[in-house]
Amino acid sequence: MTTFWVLAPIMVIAAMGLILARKAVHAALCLAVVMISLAVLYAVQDAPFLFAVQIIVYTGAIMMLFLFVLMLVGVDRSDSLVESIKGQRLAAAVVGILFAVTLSIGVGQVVVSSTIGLDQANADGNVEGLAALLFTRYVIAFEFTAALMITAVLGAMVLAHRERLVTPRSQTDLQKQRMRDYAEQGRHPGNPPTPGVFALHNAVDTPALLPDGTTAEESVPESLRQRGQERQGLDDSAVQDRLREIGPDEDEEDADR
Amino acid sequence: MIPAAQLDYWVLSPLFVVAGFAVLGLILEAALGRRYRFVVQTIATAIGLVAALVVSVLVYGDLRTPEEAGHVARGAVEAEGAVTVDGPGVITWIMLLVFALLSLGLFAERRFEAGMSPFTGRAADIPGSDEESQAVQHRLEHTEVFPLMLFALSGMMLFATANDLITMFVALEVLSLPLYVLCALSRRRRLISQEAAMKYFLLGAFSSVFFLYGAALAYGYSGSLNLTIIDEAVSARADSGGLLLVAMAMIAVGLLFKIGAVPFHAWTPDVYQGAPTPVTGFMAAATKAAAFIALMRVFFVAFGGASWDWRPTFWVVAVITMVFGSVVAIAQTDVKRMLAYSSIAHAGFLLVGFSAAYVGIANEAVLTSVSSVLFYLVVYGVATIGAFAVVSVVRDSAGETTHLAKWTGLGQRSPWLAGTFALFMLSFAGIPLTAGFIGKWGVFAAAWAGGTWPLVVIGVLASALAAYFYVRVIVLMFFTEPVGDGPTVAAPGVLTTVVIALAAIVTVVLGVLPGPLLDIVQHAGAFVR
Amino acid sequence: MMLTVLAVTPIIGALLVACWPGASGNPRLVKVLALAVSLITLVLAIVVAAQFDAAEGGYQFVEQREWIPAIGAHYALGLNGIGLTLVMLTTILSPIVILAAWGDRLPNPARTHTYFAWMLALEGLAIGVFAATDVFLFYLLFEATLVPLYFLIGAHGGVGRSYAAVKFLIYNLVGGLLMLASIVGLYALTTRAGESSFLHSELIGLDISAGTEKLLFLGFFIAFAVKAPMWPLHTWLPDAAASSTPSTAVLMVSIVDKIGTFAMIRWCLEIFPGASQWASPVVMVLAVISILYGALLAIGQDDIRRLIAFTSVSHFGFIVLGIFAFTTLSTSGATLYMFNHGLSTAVLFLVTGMLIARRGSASISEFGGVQKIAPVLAGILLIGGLSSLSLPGLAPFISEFMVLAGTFTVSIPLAVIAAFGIILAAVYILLMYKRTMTGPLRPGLDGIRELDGREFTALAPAVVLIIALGFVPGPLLSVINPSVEPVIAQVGAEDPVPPHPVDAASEGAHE
Amino acid sequence: MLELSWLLIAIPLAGAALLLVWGKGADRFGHLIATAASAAAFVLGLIMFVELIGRGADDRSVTTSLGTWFEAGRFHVEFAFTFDQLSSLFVLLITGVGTLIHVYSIGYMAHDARRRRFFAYLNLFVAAMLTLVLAADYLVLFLGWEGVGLASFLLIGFWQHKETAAAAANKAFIMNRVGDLGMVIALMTMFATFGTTSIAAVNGAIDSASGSTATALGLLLLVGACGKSAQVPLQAWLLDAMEGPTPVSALIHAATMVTAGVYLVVRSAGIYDASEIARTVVVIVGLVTLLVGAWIGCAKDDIKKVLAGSTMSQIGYMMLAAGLGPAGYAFAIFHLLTHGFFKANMFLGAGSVMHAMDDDVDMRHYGALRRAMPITFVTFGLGYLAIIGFPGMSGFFSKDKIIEAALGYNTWIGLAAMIGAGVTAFYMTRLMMMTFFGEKRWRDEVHPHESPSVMTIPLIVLAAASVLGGALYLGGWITDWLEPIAGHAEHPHLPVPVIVVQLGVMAVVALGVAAGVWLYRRDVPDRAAADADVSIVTRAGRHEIYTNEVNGALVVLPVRYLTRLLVWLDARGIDGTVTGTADRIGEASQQLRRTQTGYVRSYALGIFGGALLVVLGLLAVTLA
Amino acid sequence: MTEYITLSFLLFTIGAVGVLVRRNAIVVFMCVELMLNATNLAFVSFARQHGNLDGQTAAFFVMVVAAAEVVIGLAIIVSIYRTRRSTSVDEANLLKA
Repeated sequence: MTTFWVLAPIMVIAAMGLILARKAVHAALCLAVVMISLAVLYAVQDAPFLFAVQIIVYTGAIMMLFLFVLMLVGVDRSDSLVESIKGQRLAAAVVGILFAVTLSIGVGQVVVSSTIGLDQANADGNVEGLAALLFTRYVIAFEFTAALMITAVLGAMVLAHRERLVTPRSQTDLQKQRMRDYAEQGRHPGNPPTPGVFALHNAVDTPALLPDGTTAEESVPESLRQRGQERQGLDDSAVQDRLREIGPDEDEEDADR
Repeated sequence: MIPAAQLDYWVLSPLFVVAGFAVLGLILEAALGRRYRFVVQTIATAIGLVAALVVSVLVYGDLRTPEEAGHVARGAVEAEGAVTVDGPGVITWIMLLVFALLSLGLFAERRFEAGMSPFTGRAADIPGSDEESQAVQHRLEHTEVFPLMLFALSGMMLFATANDLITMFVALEVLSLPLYVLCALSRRRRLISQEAAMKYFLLGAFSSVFFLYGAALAYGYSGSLNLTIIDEAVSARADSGGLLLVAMAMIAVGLLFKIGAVPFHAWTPDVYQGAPTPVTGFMAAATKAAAFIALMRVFFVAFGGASWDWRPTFWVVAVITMVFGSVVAIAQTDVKRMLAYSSIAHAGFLLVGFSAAYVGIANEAVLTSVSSVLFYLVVYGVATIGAFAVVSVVRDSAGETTHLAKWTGLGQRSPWLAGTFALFMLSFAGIPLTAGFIGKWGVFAAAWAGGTWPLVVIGVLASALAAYFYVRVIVLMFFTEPVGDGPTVAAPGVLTTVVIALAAIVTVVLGVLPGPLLDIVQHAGAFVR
Repeated sequence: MMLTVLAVTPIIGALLVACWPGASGNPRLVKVLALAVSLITLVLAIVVAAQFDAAEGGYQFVEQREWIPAIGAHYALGLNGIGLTLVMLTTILSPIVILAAWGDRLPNPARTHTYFAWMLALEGLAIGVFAATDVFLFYLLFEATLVPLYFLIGAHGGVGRSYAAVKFLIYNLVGGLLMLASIVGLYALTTRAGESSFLHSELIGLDISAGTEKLLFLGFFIAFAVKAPMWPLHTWLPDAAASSTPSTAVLMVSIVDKIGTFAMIRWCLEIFPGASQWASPVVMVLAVISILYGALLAIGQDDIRRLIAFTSVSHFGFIVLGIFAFTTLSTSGATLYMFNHGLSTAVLFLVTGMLIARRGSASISEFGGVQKIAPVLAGILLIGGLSSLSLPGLAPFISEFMVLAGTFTVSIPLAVIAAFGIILAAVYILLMYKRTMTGPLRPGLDGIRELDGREFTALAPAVVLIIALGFVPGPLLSVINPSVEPVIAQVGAEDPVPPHPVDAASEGAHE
Repeated sequence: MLELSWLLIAIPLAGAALLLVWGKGADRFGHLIATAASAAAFVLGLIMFVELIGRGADDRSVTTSLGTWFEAGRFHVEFAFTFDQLSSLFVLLITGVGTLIHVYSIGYMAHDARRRRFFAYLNLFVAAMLTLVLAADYLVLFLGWEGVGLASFLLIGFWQHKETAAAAANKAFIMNRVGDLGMVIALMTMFATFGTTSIAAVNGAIDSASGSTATALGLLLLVGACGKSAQVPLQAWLLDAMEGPTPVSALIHAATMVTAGVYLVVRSAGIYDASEIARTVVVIVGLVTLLVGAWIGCAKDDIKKVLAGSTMSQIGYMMLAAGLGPAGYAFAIFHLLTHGFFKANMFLGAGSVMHAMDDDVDMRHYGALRRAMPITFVTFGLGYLAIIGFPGMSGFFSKDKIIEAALGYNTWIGLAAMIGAGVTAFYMTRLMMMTFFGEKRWRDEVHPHESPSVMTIPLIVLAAASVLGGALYLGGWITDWLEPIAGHAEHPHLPVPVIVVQLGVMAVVALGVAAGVWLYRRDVPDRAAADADVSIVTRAGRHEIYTNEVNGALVVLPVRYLTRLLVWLDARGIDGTVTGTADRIGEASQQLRRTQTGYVRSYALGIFGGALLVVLGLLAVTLA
Repeated sequence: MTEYITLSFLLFTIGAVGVLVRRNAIVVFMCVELMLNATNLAFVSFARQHGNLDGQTAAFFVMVVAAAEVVIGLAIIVSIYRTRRSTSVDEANLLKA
């Protein structure tokens, strides 16, 4: 009983954390707390097998999956605190409270019959007992969990797997291509210029300045450019002055950007 | 030592045939080259369905008759008490298999998308991206839809015959998960397809937890998950049984969600609209059928002893569902959404038949709640698949044109297609000489016999309301001059044509000569306890 | 088999007309084919009538076959005198209507064949309705008649057709569905009583508790009151009549609406005698309201077709009044009224339809002085109008008098108030006649032609019948009376004995 | 022969049908066929009449049945006709006068393109009128009753291109329908009380029924009679009916149809004998109409309307007589017959005048026509003498008898009837003076001329009848003849000797004539004096004592407004409820549609809330 | 016993409320998982009360099912994220009314 009274508040608080935490990761951690506590409660209630499964499958596998996905979509995203649907929170709270109260009143008064306990059922061992049920009474359900698993795999494949349609080019191919480009279009075969050589900034998101004062776009990594995260160092007055000295030609080029 | 489970594989074989062919499909998926997959998968699925159908019919013939079984029902509890192979159950199997066969015709139709299936070529691609067009160029097709459909079907079949709540829950998930995936696979309008999948998934998961929690409480009440044993506990109860009531309520929520009853209906329009049309048809017909039989099984078998406790609540739900579905459908401008609301309204009519809980008179072949609902599900399902098949044919360059405004003048452009659609609409509306009429007749007859004539009166008024929007579609198709270009009707492929024709024929035949089928559903008897 | 053949002939005809190769491109062929089918049906109906033994009464040409054993529905047909009267009306009017419809200008001339096909289909279904002796079959056909009419109005009507069609359908559907609820109730009752059955003969003896009976009666009655149509459930009719072609209007008002009053006799009175007695005061009051209300509204109409529609509301009031007075005289009169009203309304709708087609407008105020250039048209309109106002010597007078006199023996106030309808009838008909036909010819009407041969041929039979039946209604009444008497007996009513009967000797002096 | 009464009807009916169906082909000779039909009917009637005279007094009622008209339940109507003393007189009047008018019309309508149709209608009328008088059953009588109404409608509105004619026709028909309502209710009462509508049976059994039934029947039939005979308060249509061609006015609206009400009362003698109240009301109606008609006759300038007012007035006399019971029935019929002669005569004369005056009906445009149209003048003059009751003329006998009977009934009523005679003399003199005497007032382009002989011959015949009609009373023949039907009439007990009464009447008449001559001896203005310039009495007379206005205010306007109200209510109220419901549902649909927000979380809230409700519902059902 | 069930109710309700108020699809889904866990707690507790192992078996099945569900669910969420660059459930509302 002590275990229960220790864990129950923790679980409730952790569950509330699931609702209240702004960051998804925190919510996930809260859930993990609940799950582990739950595992303990299983153990207390003569369910050692479930205790193990809860830890291994739930906390170990399922929660990890959640975390993977969270990382995939951006760990540091946090929900905005403003509720966008009018009255949703209030309604949720009211319904929730009413629901809990109704359930407690409706059910609470009834659950008074004495607890039989699992000593007899677990006489041959908890796992054996479960297995006996699993392979007799619930064998059909058990067999159909196979279908469930297959579906899960298949579904994940269908939704997330991208069949490769063109063979990826090898290093050799790339090298050949590069030389060909140089031969035909005169593109520089070597590495692009390194970024961050500008006096005031020294970072990968700052494009290198060419001797004529213009920036070398290709010096910033492709991915940053696509996200539009490269720093526009050109607003610095020194650069502006320099640009003015150089003349109209470069201005035009500037405008092109 | 654990004794081996006593399984009568023969009576359970339809389940295993379907599931087995699903697995086979998976193997084929891995083994075959891309060029052959689609055709082979289609054929394999068809063979599996037909085989299961044949086996089901044979199993039905083998069921113990009521005389042999010693009670009013036909059949017996099998598989260690987990599955009930009884009259209504096997008929549901047959019904589901027929729905699946019809839907398969739509799944496999490759005429509309330049020789490609109605499903997206590669679900993982971002809509509108280069990859997607590349996938189209390479003529990619997700042939996994066939095994997925078979898995869903196996889940439905198990769902309808499960005799314990855990098996039922597993079946519920087996039927739901493939559908979630299928919903996301529309070739056109990927965004809403994915949205539909997500909504369906989140809400489906949410509601299934309610079912599960109800099961837990029922277990808490009776100490067993087996419907038969729960029934014993319920029948023997002395107290008011708050635990039982809450258990029933929560289980009802889960099942009503699948049926699409108000206020658990909200997913229906969105998902029906977003999902690929063949999937919508399959889902609308089959899921509803399976879930309804499961609902009836749970409430008649496990909670039959408490029927006066749950009936009033279901009456209210039935009324709200009928009225809400019919009323909101009026304002719809999208065919698929309209059909979705119509399916909500039909759920209401079905609930009328169900909530009367009329079990009939001993040794008399009369329309009971079970038999009338079975009949209704057949006619509704067939017409639904037919209607969605028609929807899949009415297209313009951007795919299906589901906006009703685009349907104006369809009757003049292609009278046969519009005529069949009108036929389905009339059947939905319950106009005599269509199957829908006999269906409505049946549930109302059962309801009246069960003593709930006010529900019948409300029901008929609601069907008048419903008739309004069905008729509106007919007006649109036949009496309104087409605006601008009007719909382009793609020449339907053989498969779709066959599906539409079959559905139309069944709708008419069951409207004029419903005798044989009525006979069958009446003799299916009650659920085995 | 005879009745099946009779009912199926037009339906097969309809399929023929609809599917005849090249039908859509050859309206002439379609018309001839449709007319031929309707004439064949008429011949068959005459054969049936000739074989009908009027003296015997009861149901004849009975056919009965199990249809849906699962719910106890039978394919059961049979005609009694009342049914025969209406079948004759249907078969007589159909060729007239089809011939009159030859010149109809349809919104989509390419679909002429469906127009005629639907008409024939409607004829077949109506015959089925009048012959059905199984309430389930009856209901099916009753509702099925909505479909052809719906398409006739909605696809082939005039301005506002789509609205009118939907209104028509929904109104009738609501009524029909309420009846469905009652039929479901009957099913539950018969099931409980043993074998479920919908046969008229079985339902007549059904033991129903008073409360249930009233409930079931209401379901039936409302359906029929919508169909008939009775105040205040009438508002679909003017819209539907104004938006349909004249032929459709005739089929609707003269035939299909009769199903309502016909069914009141066959199903309400016979199956629910107690409830009919219970409801009769209210129904009679509603009927009287219908009579006066319809007449007053007819006076206020400017659209000729709406006017005729409202006159029909008034006339249906008479019919219902006669039915629910429960006297042999009034109920026979009501039955005869159905036939006569069918004829007179047909003449009115068709001849005004021809007039409207010539002018392109249905507004009374756009006519005037037509008599001068089209005297035959005017004459036929006048005869139709006079029959509508129940001029003695024309058929409707007899039936109207029978209804009134029968009602008078039951309720003097209602009969007297209803009798005011005869004044109002004169007002609405004569005002309409005056405004359209007399006075100086209005400008713009110069082009109006006299009736041509086809139109005259279509109208003449109806006119002749109206006049002939005004003097010699005997043949019809001899068929109707023996069938009405059992109905009155079934309701448990007896004709009131006059307080001072003229003794037999004096009565005998007449004969 | 006497069983052939149906043939009397059939001949003109066949004529009518033939003319209508034959169509244009019969245009050239249609009028001859119609006249021949009418004449044939007259000849047949005459033969039958002679045969009837030859029979014994008890054997003079012959009923023939053509078979059952219709029957159901207890109800049974024979299509039967009775040829008896009363109907035989009517047959002769109708066919005789009718034939003359047919002949006259040949000339009068010679230039009308639709003459064939006119004759068809005339024949139709004759047939219907014969049905009316020959009917052995009230319902058959009603058939004729409405038939003459129809013929009247068709003939009043014969010149349909005139709005006024069409309106007058409608007015006549609709006002008659009000009377018909009374008839129909009377018929229903008969059926409900006696189980039959046979005239003989009802009148024979009336004594077994309560007095109130007899009163009710009497009053209801009177309503019918008032409508048909243009008695107050249903008199207003008659003056408008003068829109019809003049022969029509002569035949229908003077000689025959309008007297049908009197016939009905006399025919229903049994009923009226059984009810004092009903008879009293008949007397009052007759008296009032008598005076009102005379009043209107004094004020009108339209020759036909003067005659129409006179007709009302004279029928008032007949009604008055009929209301006196057995004392007056025979005299009512007597006056009816003589009136038929002289009024037809005068109408036809008026027609002749109009014919000469280019269809001008305003007497102020006449004057001094006696020289231009001598035959018309003479015949008209004889009619004039007859109507004012110049001694020896037919009117003298018939009217005098009525006044005597009225005096015997009630002194004041008798006196009123006497005054009426004086007024009659006045307005008829006025008419004569304005038309035939004084200076000519017609316009120059009008060239009055005598009518062709086809028109004058009927005039002469009728004039002769007007003069000699009194012969019917020779030896009290007519009272004796009608006694089996009208009952035995005691000689009235007069306060003064009969001769005094006769002299008194003559004095009053002379006074009226003198006043007329004196007032109209000089020229009258050829334009009407404005209403403001004439006395209120004249003004009222010109406006038909405002009955049209009263009808309008009491009936037409309320009905019109009621109709408008109902049309509005139907659209807004009843249909409004329906369409409103539909609209509400549509709105509800739009509103409920918004619950589908597209937000998964809203849907989830729905599910969660729904779950709560289902739980609460189940708990409530069980625990409550 | 009652306290276990009450705790289970509480967790279930909190989970349900979480589904209603959280916008991140993944968190919403985690809330569903919380509800499943609450259910499991009820199963296990009832199993002890009734002295049979059916409840524990049920809980086991629930875990298996949950695992499969998570796979599918996350796959759907990821595929939506790829398209929309967002996991907010509120932003997916093209389908409505």
